[in-house]
Amino acid sequence: MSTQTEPESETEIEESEAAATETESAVESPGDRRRREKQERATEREAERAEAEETLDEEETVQIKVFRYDPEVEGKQEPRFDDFHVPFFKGMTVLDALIYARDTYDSSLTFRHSCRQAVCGSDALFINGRQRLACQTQIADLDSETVRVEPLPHQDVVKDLVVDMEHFYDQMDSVEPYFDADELPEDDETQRQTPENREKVKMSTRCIWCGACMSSCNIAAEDNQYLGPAAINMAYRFAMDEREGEIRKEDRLKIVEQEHGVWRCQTQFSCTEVCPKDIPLTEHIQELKREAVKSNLKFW
Amino acid sequence: MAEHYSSFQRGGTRWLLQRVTAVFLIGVLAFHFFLLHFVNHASEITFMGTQARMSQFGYFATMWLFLVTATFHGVNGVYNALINQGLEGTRKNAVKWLLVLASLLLIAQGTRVAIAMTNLV
Amino acid sequence: MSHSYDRGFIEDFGRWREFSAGMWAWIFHKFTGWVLIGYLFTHIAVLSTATASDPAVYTDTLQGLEALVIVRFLEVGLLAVAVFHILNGVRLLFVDLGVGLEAQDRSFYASLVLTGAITVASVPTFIGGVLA
Amino acid sequence: MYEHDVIVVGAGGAGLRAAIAAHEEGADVALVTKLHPVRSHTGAAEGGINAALHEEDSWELHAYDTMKGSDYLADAPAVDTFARDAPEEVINLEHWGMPFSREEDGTVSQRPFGGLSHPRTTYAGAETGHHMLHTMYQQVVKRGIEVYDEWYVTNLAVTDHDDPEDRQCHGVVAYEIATGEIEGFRANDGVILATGGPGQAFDHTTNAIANTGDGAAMAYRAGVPMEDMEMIQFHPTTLPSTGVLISEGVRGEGGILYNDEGERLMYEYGYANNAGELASRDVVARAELTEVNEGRGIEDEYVDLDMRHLGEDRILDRLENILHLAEDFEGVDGLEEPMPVKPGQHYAMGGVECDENGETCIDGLYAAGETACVSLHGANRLGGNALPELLVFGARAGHHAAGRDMKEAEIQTGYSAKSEDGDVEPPVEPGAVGASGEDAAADGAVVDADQVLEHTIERERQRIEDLMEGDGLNHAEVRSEVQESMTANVNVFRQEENLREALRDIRHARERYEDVSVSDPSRTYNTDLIHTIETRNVLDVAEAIALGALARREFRGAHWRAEYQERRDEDWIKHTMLAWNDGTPELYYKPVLLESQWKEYEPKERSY
Ligand SMILES: Cc1cc2nc3c(=O)[nH]c(=O)nc-3n(C[C@H](O)[C@H](O)[C@H](O)COP(=O)(O)OP(=O)(O)OC[C@H]3O[C@@H](n4cnc5c(N)ncnc54)[C@H](O)[C@@H]3O)c2cc1C
Ligand code: HEM
Ligand code: SF4
Ligand code: F3S
Ligand code: FES
Repeated sequence: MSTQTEPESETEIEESEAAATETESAVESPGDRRRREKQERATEREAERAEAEETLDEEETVQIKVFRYDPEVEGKQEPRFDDFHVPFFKGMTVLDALIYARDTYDSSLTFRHSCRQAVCGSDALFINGRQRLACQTQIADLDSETVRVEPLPHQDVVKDLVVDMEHFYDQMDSVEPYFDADELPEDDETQRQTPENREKVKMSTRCIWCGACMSSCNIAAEDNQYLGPAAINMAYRFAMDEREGEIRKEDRLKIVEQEHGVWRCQTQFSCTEVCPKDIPLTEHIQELKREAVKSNLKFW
Repeated sequence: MAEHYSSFQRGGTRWLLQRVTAVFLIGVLAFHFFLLHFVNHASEITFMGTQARMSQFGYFATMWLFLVTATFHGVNGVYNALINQGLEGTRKNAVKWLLVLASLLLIAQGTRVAIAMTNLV
Repeated sequence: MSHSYDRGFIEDFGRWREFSAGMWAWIFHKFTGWVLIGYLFTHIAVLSTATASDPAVYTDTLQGLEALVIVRFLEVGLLAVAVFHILNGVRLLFVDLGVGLEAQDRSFYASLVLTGAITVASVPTFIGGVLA
Repeated sequence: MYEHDVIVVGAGGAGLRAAIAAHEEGADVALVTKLHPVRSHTGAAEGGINAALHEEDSWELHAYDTMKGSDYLADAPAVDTFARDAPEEVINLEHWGMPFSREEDGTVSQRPFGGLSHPRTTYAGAETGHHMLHTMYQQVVKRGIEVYDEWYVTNLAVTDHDDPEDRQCHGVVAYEIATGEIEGFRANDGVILATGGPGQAFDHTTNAIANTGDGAAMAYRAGVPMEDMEMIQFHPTTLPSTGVLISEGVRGEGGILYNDEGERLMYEYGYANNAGELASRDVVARAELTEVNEGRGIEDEYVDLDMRHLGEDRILDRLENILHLAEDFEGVDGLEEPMPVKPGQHYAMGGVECDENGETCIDGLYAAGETACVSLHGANRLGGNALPELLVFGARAGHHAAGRDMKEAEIQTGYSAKSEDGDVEPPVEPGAVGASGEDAAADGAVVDADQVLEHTIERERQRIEDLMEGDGLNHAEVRSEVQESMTANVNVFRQEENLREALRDIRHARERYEDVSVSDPSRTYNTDLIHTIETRNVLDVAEAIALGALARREFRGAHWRAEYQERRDEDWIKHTMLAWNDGTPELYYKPVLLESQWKEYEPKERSY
């Protein structure tokens, strides 16, 4: 079919222009009627909205309680919670509510966000007592009158909902988080990988570095050197990728085998529960423990 | 890359031993409890009874192994728990040797007691 | 970990209310493990009476202790602790083998229920002597 | 002041590839980015990466498809270079560990995609962009390339010669978001802009909130023309409340579009009697909007995309991620109810004018990725052609900036490439309000590199001081004013009067922007300030889009004009160019190159 010919839309536009100019035209075509009705509905909705804004009562609003802190600003140096009442709409996420509160009530409300679709990992927050991505959390699903939003626990708070991610990034970097094959084919050839092997590493490659898992783990909270579930999962992603080869795998196992590596995991499972990408973190950590033991047994 | 991480001790051995001892302990602990609280009611325990049991070589060996594995398992567990809490550096080392010392004392004393319970001495 | 601010009671008292099954299992296992190793040390201490030259010391000590109601109750507690530690220990061993990970929360609840049942069932045997 | 050979602004797919390339040449390269690299919007791409890998396929076919898809507004040298380099780049990516989906024999899978004559789209599940972004970031870590993350680049340090083509870029000025520190970054060999798309010029977009067209606006104000800005691709199936993309796969599997009256609109109203829901993106988007405009939209906003009849098994098997998207972002269960969808801004074909080597007309300034316009996509981008563009032209820009000897570019840049004066009469004066300060180059005195940087740092410091001072309007009001007007007036359907309306609104917003101030007094992580600066960029980019749309009086590719319903090849095979001109924008045209060193293309009707 061609995109160049669209006869019907041309006439429709002419019609609509005509309709716009000759509003008091006597005979109303069905199209005109619909457009008029549409117009009426729009005015109605606008009026409703105006009214709603005046009488924001509890039924159609949600209350969000947001953690506030700023080391620099007087009055915010002492952490506190601020309440915002935000008009609710179907499909509203916690991120939408935060954005509304910021843009309408307090532009100094600070949080990270970007993609709005659970791929950038910026907005992992502690929402109603659990690590979640704000953009991925429907307010309706929380089943609660108020939504309590805090920065990720166990991380230093920079300001409001923004935490210092440096330590998390350091842990990620410490597992040599890059593909590094023992040998590569010719320049114009790809490596082979069985679909089964890809399937095996698939879940582990989905990590978006949001840090929710690390924040939920009691061990990571206490033991600062613990690699943490995300970094171990990263190591898993490469160690299990058959394209890298055995030599590299040995090296990778050595990294996760250190005192503050996999052994620190006490299988609390909270990392697995909060991961927005459903990565079976505990399973991966456990598998690495077994792999590590196996590779050591070889030398006994 | 290996030398890069050589400062880290491989923790796999202790992890594995913790599991192996656990498997052993399941049986022995259950047996121990059952024997001394249900079969022979604890309140009826006398030195005579104990001596009779301990003088059997199999029982003695089991109890002694029980002591050793439980000590390792328990003390290693405590040590792990402390590392999990972020214990580091010199304090960690001090705690480590303290725990080793405590375990050795416990095993030594336990062995002494066990031998005293037999009719060998 | 150092905090550049004070999150007040939230950070100080932990978020236990928000803990999930796996975390409770960890806490209980830890607690029971510590109780057990603590008991092992005291146990050996008590049994040391066996090294006294007079066998009666040993018998008297044990029977004396067993005559105390509080000790009987403590024994019930010890049993509960040991049973939970064993059951959850088995659960953990399975987790280590990568078996039944999806059921980790249910197996924890099962350990709790079983521990409770076994403990209750054992009460007559333990308390029997002193109260009757 | 920091100093490196090459400074790459932006760490999405294009920025990362450019940094790796410069590093391959031995340059000391640094990435300066307002988001941590893995947070870049490249991670949102789902579909795939086109490259002619199969033996039966060829780069010529890929080039041909791309040119045809562009509706003959792409430059042949760009298209050919792209299609030739793409396979090598994809293989590179594979060597870096990209987890491509595989065939039984272990080779990389390729699937068919709209507008392609051969199945040549490589992919990694439905998360191709995520994997591509992460794979390249990993290589950046491996190479130890310096990354300044959460540093917001506020301006380019460019000499202030009168003629932009004499100007030279010596670096950038950036603001560290966490601390509020303003620093100069001196680039000895070149600055590469890779700041992504301008989706935030619209209020309904598949783009991230950080996609504010910063790079395009900065380059524009520094003197680089913007090219073909009117060419905006709208995607027909996005969720109404967030703009999250519902992949074409749903329609591919048999999903049906219904209007408020429960009619199967694509057939009922004859928008596409043959292809139905599977007609090309622009056709479906126009159909949906016509329904809404005609009053047959649901809640006068959207139409329904229904896939329930496919059955639970098939949905779970092939479209599971769609269920999650609808559930998480719209609160709708796709198994129980139809999903609301409407068209949303998706991709900008136009951008910073540059050549096949990524070079702009300003010496030492490069552009790559969605922010750039080499002119590869012309009037319409084929699905799966953006990601390989990041690789091919990201790499070329990196290599060239780091000094690799490359063949001279065939594409001409700068005002000197002009062929015709522009003929657009905007209803209001476009450009800067009271051109001064940041909007105009100074007296031409500052040319020495260090001096240029010092001078720019000073200006940025002053600008930020000014914004932080006083108490005025919240930028969010201005931003949403522009966004709403753009979506209402410069959308899928474009009519003369609406375009004029948009320009009036933008002017109004510009005037209001003069009164904007930042109310958060903190220097710590002040997003209020960052967003306020971004809003300025949104204004410039939105205006360029509206101006271009008003100028182009034909229907080509994604650009539909109510008054001109045909592609007019005799007059309009030319690029619309917009030069900032120190605050008084000037529109002109430059010829489209339909001939490259390898091939010549003949405009044909774009029918599928
Ligand atoms: C939902 C969606 C799906 C898509 N699917 C496909 C597909 O299947 N196939 C395909 O080929 N294409 C697809 N595209 C298009 C393609 O993904 C984008 O065009 C491409 O990712 C843009 O990459 P980029 O590197 O230019 O910019 P981005 O990835 O957006 O990166 C921009 C970078 O610039 C930085 N930055 C911006 N401003 C500043 C500043 N002022 N200072 C410092 N840093 C700054 C940001 O931090 C970021 O790192 C899709 C796009 C979307 C939105
Ligand atoms: C009878 C069967 C037993 C089993 C199956 C068992 C199992 C386990 C397992 C698997 C662990 C490791 C938990 C981890 O590292 O994640 C553990 C920890 C521990 N066990 Fe046992 N154990 C048993 C008996 C004992 C006994 C008899 C003692 C005491 C002497 C004991 C004391 C401990 C301690 C102190 C810990 C560490 C708890 C902590 O993490 O703080 N256990 N047990
Ligand atoms: S593993 Fe999951 S929770 Fe952890 S950082 Fe990655 S995506 Fe986030
Ligand atoms: S929460 Fe922590 S203890 Fe292990 S299973 Fe997850 S890393
Ligand atoms: S905004 Fe990107 S993950 Fe939520």
